[in-house]
Amino acid sequence: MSCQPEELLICVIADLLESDPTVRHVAVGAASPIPGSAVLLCREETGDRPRASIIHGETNNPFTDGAREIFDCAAQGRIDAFFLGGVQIDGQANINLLGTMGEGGYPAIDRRFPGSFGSAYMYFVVPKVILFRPEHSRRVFVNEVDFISAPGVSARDVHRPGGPKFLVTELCLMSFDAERARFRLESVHPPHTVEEVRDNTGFDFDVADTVLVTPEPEADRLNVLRSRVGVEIGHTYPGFASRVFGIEPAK
Amino acid sequence: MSCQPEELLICVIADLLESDPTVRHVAVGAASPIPGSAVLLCREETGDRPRASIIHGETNNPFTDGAREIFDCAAQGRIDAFFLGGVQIDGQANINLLGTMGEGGYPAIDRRFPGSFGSAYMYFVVPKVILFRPEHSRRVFVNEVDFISAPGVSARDVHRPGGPKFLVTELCLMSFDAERARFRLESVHPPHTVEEVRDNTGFDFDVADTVLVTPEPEADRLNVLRSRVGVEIGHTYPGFASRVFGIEPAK
Amino acid sequence: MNIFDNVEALSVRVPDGAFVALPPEYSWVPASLARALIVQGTRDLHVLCVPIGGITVDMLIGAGCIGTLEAAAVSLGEAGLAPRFTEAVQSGSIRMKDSTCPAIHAGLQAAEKGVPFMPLGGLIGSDIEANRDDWRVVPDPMESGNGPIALVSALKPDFAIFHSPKADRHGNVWIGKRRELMVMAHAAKETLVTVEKVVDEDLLADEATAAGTLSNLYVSGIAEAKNGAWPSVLHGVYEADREEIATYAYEAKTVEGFQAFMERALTHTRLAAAE
Amino acid sequence: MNIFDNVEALSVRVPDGAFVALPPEYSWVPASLARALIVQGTRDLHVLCVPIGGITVDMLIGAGCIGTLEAAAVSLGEAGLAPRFTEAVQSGSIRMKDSTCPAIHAGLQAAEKGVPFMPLGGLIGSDIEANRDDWRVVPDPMESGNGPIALVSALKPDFAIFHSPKADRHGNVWIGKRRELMVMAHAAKETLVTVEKVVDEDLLADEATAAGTLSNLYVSGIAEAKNGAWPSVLHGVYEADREEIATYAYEAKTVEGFQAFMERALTHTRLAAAE
Repeated sequence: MSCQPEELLICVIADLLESDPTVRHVAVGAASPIPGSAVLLCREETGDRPRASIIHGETNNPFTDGAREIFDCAAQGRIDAFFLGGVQIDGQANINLLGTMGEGGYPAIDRRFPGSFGSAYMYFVVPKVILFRPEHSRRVFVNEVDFISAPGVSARDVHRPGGPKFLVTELCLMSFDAERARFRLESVHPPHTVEEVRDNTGFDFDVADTVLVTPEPEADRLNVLRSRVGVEIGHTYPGFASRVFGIEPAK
Repeated sequence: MSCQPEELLICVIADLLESDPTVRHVAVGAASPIPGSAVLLCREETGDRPRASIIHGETNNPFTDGAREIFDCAAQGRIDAFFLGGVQIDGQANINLLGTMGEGGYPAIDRRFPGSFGSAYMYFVVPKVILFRPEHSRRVFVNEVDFISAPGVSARDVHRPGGPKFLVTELCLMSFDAERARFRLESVHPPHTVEEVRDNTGFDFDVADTVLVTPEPEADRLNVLRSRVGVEIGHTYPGFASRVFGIEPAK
Repeated sequence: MNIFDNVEALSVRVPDGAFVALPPEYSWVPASLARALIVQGTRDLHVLCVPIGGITVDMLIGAGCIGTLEAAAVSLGEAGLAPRFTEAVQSGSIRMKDSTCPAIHAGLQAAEKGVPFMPLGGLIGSDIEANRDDWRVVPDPMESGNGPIALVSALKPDFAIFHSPKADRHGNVWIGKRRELMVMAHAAKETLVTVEKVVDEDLLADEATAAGTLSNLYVSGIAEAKNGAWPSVLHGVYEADREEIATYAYEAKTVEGFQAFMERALTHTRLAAAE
Repeated sequence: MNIFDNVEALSVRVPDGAFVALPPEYSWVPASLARALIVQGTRDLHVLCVPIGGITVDMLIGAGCIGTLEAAAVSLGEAGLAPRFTEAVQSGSIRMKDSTCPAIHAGLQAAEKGVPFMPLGGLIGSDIEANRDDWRVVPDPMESGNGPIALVSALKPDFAIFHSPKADRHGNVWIGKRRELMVMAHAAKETLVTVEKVVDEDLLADEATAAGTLSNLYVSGIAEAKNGAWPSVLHGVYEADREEIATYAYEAKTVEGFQAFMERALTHTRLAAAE
């Protein structure tokens, strides 16, 4: 069964969650349909894990203490995994969600994006942050970000129970080692190659002894994704569900 | 019309609220039936002022953000007057709600009372705190309290928009001057005398040039108190309404 | 989250020495669960009253369950002083951490936010502050021109326990406007709740009920306990049993009177536990 | 507290230069009130997005109402970048105070508690923090062994403004589980609210509705505004008008397109104001 690029990425992320039994609760922020689908897929496949909290959603939303609750909840250690992206991401996992800077740097903005959202906080308090940025190019994966919305690593004396663990792009899956402050290439999505990853990455990274070929999702898995998961994620992201899964919102 | 001691005190306090147009909102804490009745009486008589918030009450209770809201509300400057008492009160308006101390002082307790409640906070943030302690004796009005639940005055560099303004007892009404950190006798309730106040007060205080005789409440006022105010306060303090006004709780 | 068959299935989860947050008598106190703790002989609890205690805490003290008590006050309200509390503090048989209401709320809010402390107005010059090693008065670190400020430490209970009119089958608990119960649950590691009734409706499904609901995300265990706040009030469900509280206030003035009172009060709890 | 006849009676209370807190698009944004501010030609507002902005803020920027903007992000969600915001920040025509969601919530909580700052986890090493003169990173004043901590300043808006499905005749406002609206109102000096409908029931009379109600203690003015959140969502009442937002996202990419769009969008508002 042929698989769309979004579907492969959903499965890659779902595998990162399924393989880690400490992930009991995952929160998904605004405008995150692929990570959101991955969490729901994982739950369909494990039967119960993880609890998925989709903020701003009307379903799968346990929060009744207002917009601050997700942040408090994370600081309490009750959220095990979260997703962040970036306009730019550098080799030390610094992320920039703000934009590219003009002459002299911030606040002179060259190209502005929405902003840092809760990244400067969630990156510190959630144990397993998965960086997710489909576009894999030297414009995104730079040697040094123009603006640090949230730093990849912190000085030893800074209280930081959380941080980046993986990076998922349209080309590959990388892991991140906070001690060494470096990414390592773990698997490459077919039909791409290690060289292609290297050519399109502006920072230096390690390469696993055996770089895997990312497995394509099986037909059963795609069926679950296109039916139950698609309908559920469509409640929060109707445009995405329509475009990727062809599921139109219920009237 | 003969008047009970509690009724006189209610009227004295009501006058302090009615005569001050800056008092738009009064909060009444736990176990405060006399101050609570005074606020309700004031509102009956002015027609609309002040708003009365009786915490823990099911009626006249605007708070929907839990037990902390009254404190936050006061810190926001939205509560103009509040009542505090004391096991001991000294001449600098330090109040002790905790108890009398044994040899060597706190934590060696001689006689323990409930505790300081929110006094260490409300005394600082509410502009007009009225101290209310019916028992007027040297056991209560001491030269120096055994334990300062909340201090009467603060150093100049301490942010303190609030503090004590008046003291109401079974014998008299005193005002408090924070600059001089001293009470001043303003009026004495009939049939008591200035000498009686002095004999029963363990601290030094100023005496107004003309000490007034506290006026006894008029019949109309007592009627309002014993009918509308009595019924309303009975919702929160059924025992008090029954004992003082002879109003039994509605079934 | 589990829904258990009886209150004892909750009480056994609370070990000796646990740090337990308890609501005040006017806000859905878990009286039935407290009696189960007494029957099981719990010892050395560190109880945090949020922010004041009443008959339930007094019983726990009298029964010897409490080692350390933190509260802004303990009282039986209109029924007068809390007799076992008064005696215990005067004799020094419990360790008392005297506090003030907003400091307890702020300490729980600090734990809710995962920060080590919360700044708070007032307090400066109070002997409460002077006797708290875990609070500090510091120069305003923001130099906002308002002088020194008090900082109170985060309060992170092992357990928040309370009673509620209802929970749903998913473990979402109705708290109404008793938001201190939500802060307690957020601050605590675990939350155990007794309810009058487990209901079929999903409390989170409708915005109208969701507004007053604590999510099961924070709840470890629930059990039904009919009249679980008795003799205290459960607003909207039943009033306080003023006669029972007045009887307690009178009888518990002596150790013997307290024991006789508890003997009667615990009979039902013991019978239920033995079933 | 007053209940006014129309939205303009609220908008005229907001002077040029006011510090105004605004909820996000998904949480009962006062779109109709914002359009009234545009029509009346309000200038130099300091707008605080709690914590992010959408089409309403973008319109206020495009119409020249905003001098300073504080937000964790501004976006049209699925419809893409917020075009007037993007242009204004790139050209430097507004002063942007970049923040992060929990810092905005914590700053409002500080104002709610009347303290000058709130401690907050994270932030350290972020360029957001590095560029905020009103935040500080200090050694932990409690020496709890957790290293340095960030402090964010209190945020005290002059006005909190939002839209709600209903208020009662006393001015108590239904907020459901949108508790950020309550924190905004507590932190702000005044709160102005548009509602779909003023209802006869007393929202505080019943614990079930009181749980989701903001007391009139915090509310200065209310006016009915049918479809007052449109084109954004009002949960439980109407969905977002995705087509309208997509049209805006496309047309507002140029100044001319924005003006043409607003000409159409404001016609109704102007007519209502002229009535």
